[in-house]
Amino acid sequence: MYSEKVMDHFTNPRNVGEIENADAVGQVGNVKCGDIMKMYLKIENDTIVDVKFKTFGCGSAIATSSMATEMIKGKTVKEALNLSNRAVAEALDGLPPVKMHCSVLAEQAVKSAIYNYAQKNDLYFEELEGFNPDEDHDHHDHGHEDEEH
Amino acid sequence: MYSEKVMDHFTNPRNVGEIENADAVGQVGNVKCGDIMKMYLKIENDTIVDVKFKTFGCGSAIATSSMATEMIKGKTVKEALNLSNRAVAEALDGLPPVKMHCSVLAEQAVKSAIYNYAQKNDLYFEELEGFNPDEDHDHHDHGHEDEEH
Amino acid sequence: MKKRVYLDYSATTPMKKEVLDEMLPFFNVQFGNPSSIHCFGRENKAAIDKSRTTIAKTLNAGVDEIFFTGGGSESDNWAIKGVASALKNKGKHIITTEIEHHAVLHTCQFLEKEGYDVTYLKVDKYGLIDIEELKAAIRPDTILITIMYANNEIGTLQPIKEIGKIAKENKIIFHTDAVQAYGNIEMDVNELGVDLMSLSAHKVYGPKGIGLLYIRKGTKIQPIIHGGAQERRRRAGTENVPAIVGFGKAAELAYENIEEHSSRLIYLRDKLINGLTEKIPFVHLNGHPTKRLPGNVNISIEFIEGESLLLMLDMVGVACSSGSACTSGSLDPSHVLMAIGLTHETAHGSLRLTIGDYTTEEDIDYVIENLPPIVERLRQMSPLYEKVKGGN
Amino acid sequence: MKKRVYLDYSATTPMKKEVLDEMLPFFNVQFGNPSSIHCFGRENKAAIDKSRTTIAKTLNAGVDEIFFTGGGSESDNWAIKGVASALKNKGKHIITTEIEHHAVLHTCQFLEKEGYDVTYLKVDKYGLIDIEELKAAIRPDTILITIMYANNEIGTLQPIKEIGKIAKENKIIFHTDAVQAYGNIEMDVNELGVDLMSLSAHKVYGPKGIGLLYIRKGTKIQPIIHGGAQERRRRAGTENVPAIVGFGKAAELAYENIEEHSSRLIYLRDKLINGLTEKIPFVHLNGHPTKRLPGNVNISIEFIEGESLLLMLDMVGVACSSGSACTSGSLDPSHVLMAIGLTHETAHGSLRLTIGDYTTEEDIDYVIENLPPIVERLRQMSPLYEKVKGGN
Ligand SMILES: Cc1ncc(COP(=O)(O)O)c(C=O)c1O
Ligand SMILES: Cc1ncc(COP(=O)(O)O)c(C=O)c1O
Repeated sequence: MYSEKVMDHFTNPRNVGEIENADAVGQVGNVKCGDIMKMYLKIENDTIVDVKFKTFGCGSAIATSSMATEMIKGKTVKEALNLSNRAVAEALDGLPPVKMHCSVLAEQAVKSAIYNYAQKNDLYFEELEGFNPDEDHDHHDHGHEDEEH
Repeated sequence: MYSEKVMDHFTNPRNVGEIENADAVGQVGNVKCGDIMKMYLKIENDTIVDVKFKTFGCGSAIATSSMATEMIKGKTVKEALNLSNRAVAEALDGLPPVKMHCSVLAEQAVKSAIYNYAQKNDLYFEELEGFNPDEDHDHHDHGHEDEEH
Repeated sequence: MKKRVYLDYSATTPMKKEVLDEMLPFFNVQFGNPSSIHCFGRENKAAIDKSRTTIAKTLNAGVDEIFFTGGGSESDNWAIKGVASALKNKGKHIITTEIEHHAVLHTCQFLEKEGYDVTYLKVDKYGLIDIEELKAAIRPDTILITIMYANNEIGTLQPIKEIGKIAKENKIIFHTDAVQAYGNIEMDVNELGVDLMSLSAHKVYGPKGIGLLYIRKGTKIQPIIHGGAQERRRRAGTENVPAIVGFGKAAELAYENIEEHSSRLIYLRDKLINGLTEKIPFVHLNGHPTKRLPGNVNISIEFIEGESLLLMLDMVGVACSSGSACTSGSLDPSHVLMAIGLTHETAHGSLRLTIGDYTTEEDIDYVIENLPPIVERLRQMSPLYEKVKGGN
Repeated sequence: MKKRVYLDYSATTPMKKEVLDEMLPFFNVQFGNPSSIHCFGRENKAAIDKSRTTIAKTLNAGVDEIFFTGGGSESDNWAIKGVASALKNKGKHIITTEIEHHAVLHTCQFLEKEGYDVTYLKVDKYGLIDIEELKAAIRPDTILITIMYANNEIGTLQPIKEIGKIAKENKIIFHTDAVQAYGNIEMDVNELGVDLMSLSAHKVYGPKGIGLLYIRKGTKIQPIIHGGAQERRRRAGTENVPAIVGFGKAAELAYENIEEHSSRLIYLRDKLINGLTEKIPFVHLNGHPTKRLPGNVNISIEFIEGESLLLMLDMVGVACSSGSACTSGSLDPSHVLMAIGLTHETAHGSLRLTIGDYTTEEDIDYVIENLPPIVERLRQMSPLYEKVKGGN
């Protein structure tokens, strides 16, 4: 079902935890769908110097959180905003179709944290144009993508 | 499926054949249902001294013909008229429900031959009251008796 | 080899060796079509009848009231659509519950689209229906009551006998999905007062792909698979002889010492429930404490999600499920757990461990030992757990 | 031991040893529910996919166009009722033939009662439909054409490709029951132009109780067994993993050297036909001399009845059938033989001998030697034979 990479990031998730006095905190998902991701960023000179996450969710939700944090660590905020869900999924050697929404959630968690950072510091990022952290990013399409044709 | 007695009478049918100058000949059944029985009787002093049959039909049609001829041989015409299909079936240690119509046919074959005898000799038997040798005695109920409840 | 503990007997069971042995000759020696007259087929009719007789005895049913199908789902579909079709001129109202298996629920939903009217009875926090609500739901046009015997997720047993009485008083056909109950509790179709009952062999150490519908003599029901004259013209298709023979053997073994089997399971079940609820905080049992399947344990573990729990358990060799195995294609929280009033997050964190004939006491101890650290690890990752810890 | 000659391969086949070997681990080792996440179940998804892929290749179909069912009858019911239900607002006219298997015929008759209109195409003396009649039968409200590939009684092969073309031109869904054709002739769903196709494993040395419906992508069809999310939500019920695996293996073996298999069968078939028609007077072949299944021999033997013939053949160890095995529950003369114009008595005296992988040339010789005296014996008992002899 899951690739070895997914299982690795699920069983040994990187960057689990919280950052006290984080510069940015974002949370996405909802309990209805069974996935919640919370992300903490430490940002210095526009660069993400530390990142931690906490996730309530399935194996791939934990793995995508772990992978996404690895992928933005050390990157500039701008670069992090350009992280796409496909990139996360690819870095994990793919996800089952029914689990693609987890990678979307990971992308949104990063955006949500940076949105929080932008708000606090009164910054503008065009990548966040139209982004609403309270929107339901999870399209409730679990298990349907390949179920009907 | 069939009792040993049925199989015995099917594989070694008694009284197969024709009687030249028979005193009575009767035929019942029709090809539609797949069973035709023809019976020949030699009658002396009201007693059936010889009997032969020919049957086109399934295993139990042949077996009931054989058994019926055995059961009326040496009997008076009156006694033969009282042969019931149940008696034939019982003598064969029973028939499958879907095959009970064969025993009916055997009974009718005997009656039909005696009817022919009565006609030729201008005799009256109350047992033949209402009997019509050309009637379709086979009620087309093959396979249905125990199929629905 | 790594320890493997199978605790998913409600999803499916391994076939017993005796069952397989009984089936083997029918695959390639005595393989004939039972409808055939010749010796390759003829004797298979007898084998089918033997199996039918064995099973009928376990249910105190007539031999001619047992009709083999391709599984529990087909039986459920047949019962419901078959009665709906046969009685459509009498009425179009069906009563069921919110916690039925999808084979019943989705069939009812399909019939709703076809113009039927379905009442879904609510259940209480234990998963039990309210008999008064059932009585109130009955209408002049009610043609069928379909209520499951034992729930596949939380194991709750419904008061089938009482329901049967009410159905009879109101002259309504009563179907029960007894797929989970069969082989685990004694059952007598006459005492229970059911008219139709679905069973499936693979839940009782028999083969997959074979089930049956018990049809009380005189019950009005249409076939759903038309064709040949098999199963006394009520279910077409070449008889699956090996599977039917296997089902018969499995039924025989299941009811040989049902009391012992059941009390052994109850002992292990209660040990597991007590062990887990004592050792793990924020855990509670779903379903009824006593009116439940002997082998069913269903707990909610707060703050964590079921799939990640299953994956971690799998890594230590423990196989179980979160909600019904049949529904895991969808990750929506189980409709059963929602019906008994759990919140979404609690429903997502549910674990079903089902015990069977090959479960040992060591297996139970192993789970009681290995589950708590896994739960703790996942909770450490969970954003929902923060607040609780903070509050401590 | 007494010689036993099985010549009833169209009724069912023995399972090949390789098939059984492939199935065995799935009964009690790798027995998990494929919907489960844990290792007892997870790997079974892969086993199912492998089987689906193997079978798809033999049909030149997409892997996601194969849906497993409980057998050929269920597939036929699904195809016909599924399309009827999905397209009921478009039209209610269905075209089929007089010589379909009962799984198709009785389903069509059921739909007639539900308000659908069915045209039953006639066939000629060989059992072939007339393409012009088919064209003429098409109406604006025709939603389905269902015509079998190979007839189970007389073996006649219909011009499926031509029918497919006509169906496509008229944008009508085309279903074919290929239960008898599969494994005996090469087939390519795209070349044939079929949208739906029914297969059954037990006719190709696979297990009983498993079949499939090929559904071309985009074909509008409703499920008939509702419930769990198996088979991509189109056919509910715990997957019959061992049987699916067995079906896959059987399909692989069947198409490994299909040409050799088929030419070997044709050789034996023609030897049997020639031997019997030469040695027994008043015998003729039913069905088409060349457009027929490689293994099918169907002859009418005048003046005698089929069942007694079968019983006598059984006594010398030869297993065959008279008409379809599925229809032998009823003793009415076969609807197929009546449709090709036989009289009742000739239809009653028909014999079907079907040849398969384990048939040897000695078996054929044995039948050619043993049948004539049996025929003669029964004819001596037959009142219908008298006249002929008298006339000689
Ligand atoms: C042409 C044809 N269609 C359908 C079937 C039904 O298949 P099954 O017995 O697998 O239900 C058969 C065989 O019985 C058949 O020969
Ligand atoms: C309560 C209940 N009903 C019906 C079914 C369906 O049975 P099957 O998988 O044999 O179709 C199941 C199991 O999946 C079940 O647990």
